Amino acid sequence: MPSFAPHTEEEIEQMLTDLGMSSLEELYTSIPSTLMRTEPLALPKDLSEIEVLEQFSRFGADNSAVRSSLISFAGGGAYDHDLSAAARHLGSQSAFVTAYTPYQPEVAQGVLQALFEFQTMVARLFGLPIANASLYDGAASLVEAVNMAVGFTKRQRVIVSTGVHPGYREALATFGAGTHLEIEHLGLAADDSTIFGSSDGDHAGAAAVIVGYPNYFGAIENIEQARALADNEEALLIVVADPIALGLLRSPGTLGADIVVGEGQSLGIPLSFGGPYLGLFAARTEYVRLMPGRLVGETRDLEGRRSFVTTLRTREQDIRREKATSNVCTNQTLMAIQAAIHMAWLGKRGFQLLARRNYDGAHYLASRLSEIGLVPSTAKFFREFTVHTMGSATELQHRMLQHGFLAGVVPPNLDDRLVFAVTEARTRTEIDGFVDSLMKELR
Amino acid sequence: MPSFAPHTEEEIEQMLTDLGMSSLEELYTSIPSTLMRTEPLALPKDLSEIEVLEQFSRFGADNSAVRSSLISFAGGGAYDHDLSAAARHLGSQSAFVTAYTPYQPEVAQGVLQALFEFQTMVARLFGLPIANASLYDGAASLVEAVNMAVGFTKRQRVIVSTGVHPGYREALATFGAGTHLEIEHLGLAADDSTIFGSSDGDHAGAAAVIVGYPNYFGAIENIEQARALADNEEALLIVVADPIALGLLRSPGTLGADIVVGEGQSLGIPLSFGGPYLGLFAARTEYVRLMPGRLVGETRDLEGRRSFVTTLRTREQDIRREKATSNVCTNQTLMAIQAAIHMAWLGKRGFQLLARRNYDGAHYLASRLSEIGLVPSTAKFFREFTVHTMGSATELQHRMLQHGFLAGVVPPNLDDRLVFAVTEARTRTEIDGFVDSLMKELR
Amino acid sequence: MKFSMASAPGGRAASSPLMGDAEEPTIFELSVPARRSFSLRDTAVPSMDLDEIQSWVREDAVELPEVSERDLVAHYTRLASRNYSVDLGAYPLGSCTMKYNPKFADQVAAIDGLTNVHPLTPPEAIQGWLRLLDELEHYVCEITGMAQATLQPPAGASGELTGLLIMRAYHASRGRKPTKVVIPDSAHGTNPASVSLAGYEAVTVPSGADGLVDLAKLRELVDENTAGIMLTNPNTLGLFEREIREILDVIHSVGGLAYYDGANLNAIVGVARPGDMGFDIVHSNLHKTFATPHGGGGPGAGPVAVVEHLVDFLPGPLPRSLDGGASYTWVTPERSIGRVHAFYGNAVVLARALAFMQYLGRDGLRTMSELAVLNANWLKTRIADSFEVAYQQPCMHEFVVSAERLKAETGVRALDVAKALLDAGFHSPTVYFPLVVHEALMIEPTETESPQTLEAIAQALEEIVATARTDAAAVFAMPRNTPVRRLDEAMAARKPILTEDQRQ
Amino acid sequence: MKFSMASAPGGRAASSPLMGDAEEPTIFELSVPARRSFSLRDTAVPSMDLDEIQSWVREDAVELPEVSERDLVAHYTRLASRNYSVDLGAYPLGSCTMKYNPKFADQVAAIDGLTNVHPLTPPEAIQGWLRLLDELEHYVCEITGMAQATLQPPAGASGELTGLLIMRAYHASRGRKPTKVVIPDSAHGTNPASVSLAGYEAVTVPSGADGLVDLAKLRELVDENTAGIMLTNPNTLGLFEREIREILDVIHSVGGLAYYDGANLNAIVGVARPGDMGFDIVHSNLHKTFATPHGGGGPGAGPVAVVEHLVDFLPGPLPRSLDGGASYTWVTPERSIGRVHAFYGNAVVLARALAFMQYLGRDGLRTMSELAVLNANWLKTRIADSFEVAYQQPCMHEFVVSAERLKAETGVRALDVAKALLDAGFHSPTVYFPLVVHEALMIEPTETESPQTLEAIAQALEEIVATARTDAAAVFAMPRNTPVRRLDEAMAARKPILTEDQRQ
Ligand SMILES: Cc1ncc(COP(=O)(O)O)c(C=O)c1O
Ligand SMILES: Cc1ncc(COP(=O)(O)O)c(C=O)c1O
Repeated sequence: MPSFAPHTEEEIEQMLTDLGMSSLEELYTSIPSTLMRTEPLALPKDLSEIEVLEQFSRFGADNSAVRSSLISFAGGGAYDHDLSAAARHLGSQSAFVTAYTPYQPEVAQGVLQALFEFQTMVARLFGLPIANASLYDGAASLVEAVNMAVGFTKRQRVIVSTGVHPGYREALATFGAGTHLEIEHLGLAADDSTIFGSSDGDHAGAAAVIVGYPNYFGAIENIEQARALADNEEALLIVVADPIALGLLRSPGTLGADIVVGEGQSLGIPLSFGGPYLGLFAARTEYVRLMPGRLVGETRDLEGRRSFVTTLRTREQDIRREKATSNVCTNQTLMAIQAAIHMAWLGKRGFQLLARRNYDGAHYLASRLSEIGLVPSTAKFFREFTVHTMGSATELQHRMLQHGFLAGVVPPNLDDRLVFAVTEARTRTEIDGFVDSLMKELR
Repeated sequence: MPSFAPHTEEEIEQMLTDLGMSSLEELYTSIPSTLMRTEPLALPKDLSEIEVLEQFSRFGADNSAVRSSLISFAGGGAYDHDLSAAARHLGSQSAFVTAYTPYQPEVAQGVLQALFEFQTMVARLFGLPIANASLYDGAASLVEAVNMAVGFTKRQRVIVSTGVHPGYREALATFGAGTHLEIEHLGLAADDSTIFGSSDGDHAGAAAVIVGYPNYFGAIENIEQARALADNEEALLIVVADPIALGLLRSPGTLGADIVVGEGQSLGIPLSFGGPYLGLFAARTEYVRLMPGRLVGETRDLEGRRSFVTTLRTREQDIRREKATSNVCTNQTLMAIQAAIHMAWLGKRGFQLLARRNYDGAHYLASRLSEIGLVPSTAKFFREFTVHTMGSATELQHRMLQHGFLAGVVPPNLDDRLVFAVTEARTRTEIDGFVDSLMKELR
Repeated sequence: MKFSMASAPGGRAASSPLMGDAEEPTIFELSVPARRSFSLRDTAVPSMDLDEIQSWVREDAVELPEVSERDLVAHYTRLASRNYSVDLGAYPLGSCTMKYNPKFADQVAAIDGLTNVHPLTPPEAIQGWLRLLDELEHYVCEITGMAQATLQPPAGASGELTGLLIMRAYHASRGRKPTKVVIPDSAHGTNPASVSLAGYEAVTVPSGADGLVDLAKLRELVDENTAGIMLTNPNTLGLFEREIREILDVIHSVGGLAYYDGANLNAIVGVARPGDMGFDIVHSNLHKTFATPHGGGGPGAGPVAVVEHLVDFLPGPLPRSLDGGASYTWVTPERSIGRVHAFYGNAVVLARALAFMQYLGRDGLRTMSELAVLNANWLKTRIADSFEVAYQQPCMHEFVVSAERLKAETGVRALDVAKALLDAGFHSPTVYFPLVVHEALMIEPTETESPQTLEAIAQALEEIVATARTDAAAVFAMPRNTPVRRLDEAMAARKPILTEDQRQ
Repeated sequence: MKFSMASAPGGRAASSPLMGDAEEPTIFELSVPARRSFSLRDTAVPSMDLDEIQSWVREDAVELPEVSERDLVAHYTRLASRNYSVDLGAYPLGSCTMKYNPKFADQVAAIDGLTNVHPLTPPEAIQGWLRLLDELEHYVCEITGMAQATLQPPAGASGELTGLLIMRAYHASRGRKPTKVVIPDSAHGTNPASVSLAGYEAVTVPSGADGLVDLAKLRELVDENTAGIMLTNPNTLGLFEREIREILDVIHSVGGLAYYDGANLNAIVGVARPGDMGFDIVHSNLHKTFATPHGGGGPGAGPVAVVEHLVDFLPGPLPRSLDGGASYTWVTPERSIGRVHAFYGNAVVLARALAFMQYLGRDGLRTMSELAVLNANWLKTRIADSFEVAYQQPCMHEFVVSAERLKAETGVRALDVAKALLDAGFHSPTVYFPLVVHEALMIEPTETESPQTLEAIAQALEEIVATARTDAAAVFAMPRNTPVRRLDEAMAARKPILTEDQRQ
């Protein structure tokens, strides 16, 4: 008997008697007997909670975690930041963790207000008037942004910079198979930034132009040029932004983006082997009725008290069904709340300072690497940049593991490059140690 | 500016202006200038929270923790049990952790009801009608029990078995210096149990007779004999009980104890390098007005709803002052709540099973040790027993650390003995491994 | 019928007022210029010049709130105290499987070697994670009766779309381009939405009076343009589609595939398997059946498992051992539809689910489903005098009743009943879904609620009905004991205020 | 006087009702025979026979509750939701220093290498703990101006008794047996209680009209039978004893020692030191000044620091390095009074306190005290129109006002004000203490509350006074918004029900 089910044998008997049944099997008379399993599942028998915990500790011991085993200079959409204890504590309150989607606003003001605050922070960060209450991750946000642009323009063609995160581009291609998306790419210059200029396709126009800010290789793209291309195509401009960069750089919204999406992991969420992360999504007000995902709005209760509720629900799948703006239902609310708390912990000045620390760390590493001959290809960057390795980047990365370093990420199909990232968590001592080890390996 | 103080520079200025002051120093004009420090404290400057955390992780890395570094066969008043996740989670809710002593019962029903439930569990465990809401630790509970017996009998003499935990006996001696306690000891037989028989002192009678159950060396004492001695002396019988043992053994209250005290660490509290732990205290009803510490009682609110409140407060120091039954104020409430939750998680049957697992483990170890010639001196024991080592026990314990074992505890001033403890957390594989390593060291 | 469960206390949030009844200010309203919480480490990294990127540098700082840590903590603690959750009491929310989530799984989710791993760490340094995911895939496949699975989809809806894209790739691989996917009229909204996103047309098959797919109508609908069908079984009315084999035969006979929406798996784990019923593609909602907490709306996880002849289309990468389990690496199937997540899905949620499965084990998993079904049937029968049970056959893990009679007699609607239940200390059931039942109340007690709690819910519902009959206005005015009372939702939608800055 | 702080929101628990208003059953009432939460590991240890101890084996099992984990979690989650705490709002409880506790210290307290260490692990395997304790001792001594300290006392009261026993041992070592310890009439109750337990007679010195020790009276009281004095400075009225040097000279002149009750240290950290004032023995309440959370009544920690000539009497063992810091071991002073705790005190609480001290650092610690004093003075002045300020000199970190006038005019007592404040969303101040002020309200805002919160408290107090004047009955009926309302405390004491089994 699993201990989560409260029923005692006696109670089960009694309940069955109340139902006029004599066994639990009888509950399943509506299932044809040919479909009923007679054998137990071919799975191990139950364990105590401590045994399961110990089993997972062993799984954990077989991984090289950052900080305890590895000093990370890897980014690529997942960053090793210092996390605030307050956000961790507050985000793990059971009232947030074990609540459902706020369908009954009278008893969900906690989640709803926290999401309203989150939406405000994301909108301000991205320089756009509205934001939603989260999507699955950066990739999902990009896919939804494209769907929205396609829905708005009624066009199938999108122009994507190859500087956009390869994982996001792959997801876009995967889901684009359903929506018959035509994806066209913009190449990169030697400095890792996108080569704009009117697209060479012979179509009438595109649904969207998509660039990273900074892009996957670290380059800070010229959003105004992207905007010009979009205007040419009468397309929407979608920017995939690194939220941390926006502590230092002008926000994409103010630079002309129509939709800004991004991965919110950097905003106080652990690396977590890639998930759960946090898809950010903001847009201009005119697209509000095309927005994917949940939106929390302000209203009043019948005593006139300010309160919050999910709103514009007619966009959503449970009401609009096959005509919904998106199929999303469960999103990443808990991550959104945690990110909001972390952003509030950093606050206006902390966020600015944090961004600067990331910048300084990356540029310090770049300058140290230049000294040993590894000159970054990326000309203008924030906290991430690319170097070209002589031999196999994967090989070099492998050897650096032995020194206790996670030496950047290798871009898919580009085994002669490493993209390095530095956050505020990396000290000068760690950076110097990293450069020393790299030097040894390259000698 | 420490980030815990919310005040901005501007607000400080403004508040000072409101007070007609021009600097923070002015607040301290009532302190003679000769007493005002002009130099800063000779302490390091502030650190970020992450730096402090890393500093403490380094402290932690310099200890050998049980499970991660050492497999523990040590007891001596501190046991390595499996902890329930539910108790850990529930006990760390901020409503419990960051509340003060429940002085305003209208907004402290959570703590008060949890303590009422705790009192009930302790009373049932010890087989006595009433229990208090906790004292500092097992030692403090013993001291308070003796004070109570002294207060009740108006005698200064107590008869203490040398089987009682040496740390508790030392604390009793320390505090007894204030209350002019005369402490007389009962020796132990070869099987580690107390030699009773009328005390050899020539006093008229004693305030109390004190025995362990089981005692420090592991022996299950004969409480009926202790009771007989106490009756002889017209003294109160105080039993220092291991709560886990009471899942298997008859409770001291039903065997005749007047006061039962104990250390509650085994009830779901981490080893914590010795604290915070949990002093348990139960007694017969007739002593209720002499009880030390907080008592929570049931009552009604003005709408007739059942509610809870600290009661019989006239015993306590804040009201009775120099005539109080005790000076205790802050106690170990959070530990009491955690222990109550853990006991409820174990429940009636789990607690019984747990005790049996402890018994089985210890007796299995004892039988394996007997095979290699280390025959326990303790004849009747629960989960802890004593073996006599050939050479220095401290030396042997030191060598066993290299094998990854915490090989019991060495009784103070008895360097030829080791007291071993086994809990439900020790597997047969671990026990066998321990015996193998011991064998190697003894060869 | 006589009922055995005394009305013992249980399952109800009776926390009653804690203090004050004012609004909680927003974090922005608590903000004071120059106040702060943060502290950053001293990295000793020198300040680097900004010259090269000067034209990108913003002049202003992002207007994030400026609060003390003390106020930050108090604010979000107070917000938490304004929210109902499973940990407070029962959540009989049909279709959502809101069951108690084991606390030890929180500790699993906090293990350093799991949470602090960068997703792009080379495979040799993440063997623990790869093994864990492989083991979970095995559990998912054994439970669903499938061959292999992707763990990438971060929620059920994402799993649906993934499954439909696999369906699409499968047809394409056979040179076919069917255009329609059949869904029953009781389907969850994500189903038709996913069908559209997969480039298919959703075709609705009606339910018969018995709440089950109308097989005759299905036969009429299906032709060689049919790519497949999406079903959940038990269906959204809580009923098992008895003729499932026949239904799927119809689909398979035209070369279509059958998709199983695993949202209702909680009824049948260890009892019956979608694979044995003939399904080809199955998603599981780990945040429902396998007790990963719902987080106020997410994160979840929606692994998709497929039969043997579809494994080639699974999204990559997949954790695979090429040396019989000695070591693991990432492998992407040859004809993979591609990634559906930037990394490997909601990995930590996946770990929680595996922990839950290991804890319950082979037998416990089956008992879980049996008791979920027992609870639902008992409660359905228990409240049958108060509301009309929509369908008479034994239900599975959830059931639907209607408040139509009550509405006709008193004006009190399903929505009012839902709101009134809040005052009794319980979360409301799902209302007005599925759409095929009028004034629907969809109730799913789950196996984690005790008979005492079920009895308490039943009594609360009875009391609401009794009040409706004597004083309907009192019911309309409920809830009264909640942090706020009924909201003006129309006002929220009319001129949406979605951020602090949109407020006048 | 004009006040600058606008009434911005802040510091107030406005969580308002969450649902239901019923009692929460006890865990025993939730119990059902044979229900369970627990799971125990499979140790593979064989079952051993019980023959030898058969006569001790109990027949019955201990009647612990039998509940599901789901009900267990819901019960204690609901209980938590019935409790006020610092994390919810302000707690201006004088003498208690209820300040915000930093959350990162919870993480410190959870570090495996600290929490999972057995106290009797040999010193070579606990170097981290020994260093940590040594470092904390250094901080405590530097802050108090003392030579060495024991960290063993698990709370303030235990520290007091420890200090008095050191006093006793010191006199004994000099062949003296003085009998009396002087304490002021405003002293906290633990002081006289500790004096008795140390075997001394408590002799009270009255305060003058200015709230300070009456030096002339003190001179009359003190003679060679005086073992020492116990003071807290600032004193329990929140006033600094200006003539502290003179007071202590009187004591020292007869060979007595001066004990400093550190409960009020929060006023003067980095500003003035007990050692510099002439104190010989000082305890610090780490759960007050150094922000370790109070846990609903504990655990705390009350280290005792002493001047050089008393170090020999400190309880052992002490963490000491005999090789200049390369390694540490346990050392017990030769004339030690002995242990006062079974192990080394509340070690994890000690770790939290050190973490707090390191976080604030040299300057932050002083700022902490300065702002605590600023807050107290500001609030005192702000509410001076509503209540009579008991003493006019600038206060330190707390202050005492009297509701005597209010009581005379309206019948509303200090207690009623305290209860009414609960309804406003704040915890009450301390009332009827210190005893020397009638209808006392003792208020300590602490430095962690913002000026906005102080203003909100002031407004709430003003409103209560206003209500008292217009409708005293309304105040007597408060609180109304709390989980329960005023309790019948007499009934509780008349026939105490202290356990479930004592209930009829
Ligand atoms: C029947 C059914 N299908 C699909 C889903 C979608 O799952 P998710 O919310 O994880 O995207 C749900 C969720 O409520 C559901 O009830
Ligand atoms: C002035 C004073 N002294 C001593 C104490 C006792 O400290 P503890 O509660 O830690 O025993 C207190 C506690 O409230 C106090 O306020």
